[in-house]
Amino acid sequence: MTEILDIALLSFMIVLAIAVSRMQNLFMAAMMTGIFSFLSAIVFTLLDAVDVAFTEAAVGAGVSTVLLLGTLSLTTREEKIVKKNNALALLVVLITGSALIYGTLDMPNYGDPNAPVHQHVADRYIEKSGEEMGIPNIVTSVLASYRGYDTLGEVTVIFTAGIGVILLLGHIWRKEDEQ
Amino acid sequence: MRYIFMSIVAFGTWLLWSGHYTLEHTLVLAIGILSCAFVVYLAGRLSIVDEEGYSIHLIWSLALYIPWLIWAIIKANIDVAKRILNPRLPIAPRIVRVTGTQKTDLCRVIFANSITLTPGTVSLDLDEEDIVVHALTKEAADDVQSGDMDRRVTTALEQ
Amino acid sequence: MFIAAMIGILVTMALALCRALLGPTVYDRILSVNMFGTKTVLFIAVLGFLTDRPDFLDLALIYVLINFIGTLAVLKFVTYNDLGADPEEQNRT
Amino acid sequence: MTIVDILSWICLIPGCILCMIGGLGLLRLPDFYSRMHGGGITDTLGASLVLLGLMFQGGLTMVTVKLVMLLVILLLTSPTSTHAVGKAALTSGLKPFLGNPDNKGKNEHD
Repeated sequence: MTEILDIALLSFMIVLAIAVSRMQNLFMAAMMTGIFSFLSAIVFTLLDAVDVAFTEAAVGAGVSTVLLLGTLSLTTREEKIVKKNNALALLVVLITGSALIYGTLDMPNYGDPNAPVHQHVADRYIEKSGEEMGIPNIVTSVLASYRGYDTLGEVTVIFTAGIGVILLLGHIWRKEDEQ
Repeated sequence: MRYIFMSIVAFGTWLLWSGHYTLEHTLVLAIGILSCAFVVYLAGRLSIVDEEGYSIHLIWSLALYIPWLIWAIIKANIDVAKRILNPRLPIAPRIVRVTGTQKTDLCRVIFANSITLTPGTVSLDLDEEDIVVHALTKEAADDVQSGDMDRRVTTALEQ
Repeated sequence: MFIAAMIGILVTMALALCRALLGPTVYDRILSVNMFGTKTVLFIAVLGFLTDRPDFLDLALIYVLINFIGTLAVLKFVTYNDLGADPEEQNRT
Repeated sequence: MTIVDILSWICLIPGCILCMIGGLGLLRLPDFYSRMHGGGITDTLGASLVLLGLMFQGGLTMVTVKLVMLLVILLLTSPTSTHAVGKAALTSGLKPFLGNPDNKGKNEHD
């Protein structure tokens, strides 16, 4: 039954993606990407990846729309029309896409109990994390404790990126203040 | 006083959502209390903790007003839905001014929000005395200009 | 039962999407994006019941708030062309 | 089929139909200001009925509490954002469509 929903949502996403790429007005394109991430969050929910859907909602629909708008206020709202032959770019995209699709052929089916993911440490996390951590959400305890060093690395990367953005944008703001 | 009230509300909400009612997981509870305190501190720095956020006295009067509002919303919904479905029923969009007799800002906002919540009328702008309303039909405009809703908000909430 | 509700919401989403793609003015599009967000919330709420696990309602709650704040941020950008603008200041000058 | 199921049906189906009518209104109505009313239908009665129908299914549990919160937040925020869109359009100078002849001279705002 959920196949119908999947097909409907994915066709919405295709329509939106084409619209975004054809659109000259960048502001509209930013709004459309907002809808796009709403849709992809629903698809994540359908795939049972609720935590990813949370992140997609907060980052994709919330923060990145605001960041795109902030960028737009520093530049123009209209796309510059470039008349160029893009055959090479299309070729590259097609090759990359087909390589990715070829890669999915090796992947185990969705929800397959014999998939490597379900054979490794997942059982232990599910059985023990409740008594070991005392946190109801298993994903939280995996991220914050079992894979704590991994998360620390990710946080460091994001922190560095944040500092970079502040340095880049803060420079512009300082200039405006001095004027 | 307001801060205490706000902390209690924040912690109550946290308890409700987290589902940790017992003292079993002290760490999680402590983190909850800390985050509530942080939220209250931030709200204090933003200076958004004012009289309007602390209007418990309105709850009883709202209980009188809301059923009438729901009935008005249902009626207006059916009317607008009929007009969308049947092209022969005329729509006559117009902009009118409505005078609100409320004194406090909060009640004016409640009045304007009630206008918007009723389909067929949308409040576009507020100034010191009037509310600019866009109405979909003549009937909706007459209805909101007759001052019925205005009277109800004023008598229910400002006594 | 829930699948009927789901299809209804999907049709509404498609209609809102049409308006967002057609919409002559910026405000039409913002309105339909906002409505699309509301329908997403309903969709997730119904989806939880369809799959028999209504624990996902937290997600819907977050969506309502993000949708609201997102709409306001977009409107502020459209009106003042700057997210850091202070409306009071704009009125004074 | 219990009585609760019937109650859910009674709420869910009209809710969905109202949502679709509102979406149709969003497409069919002539100008931006009228379209706001179409969006208003789906946000108020449509969404409320759908959530109410789900509440009957949820029963007296945490789920219903969350649904009630969802409904309250939705009803508080949706008029605010509709008003904000309308006000932004008005300040930007978007002229409303006032097509009917009996409207002439009554447009007090101009």
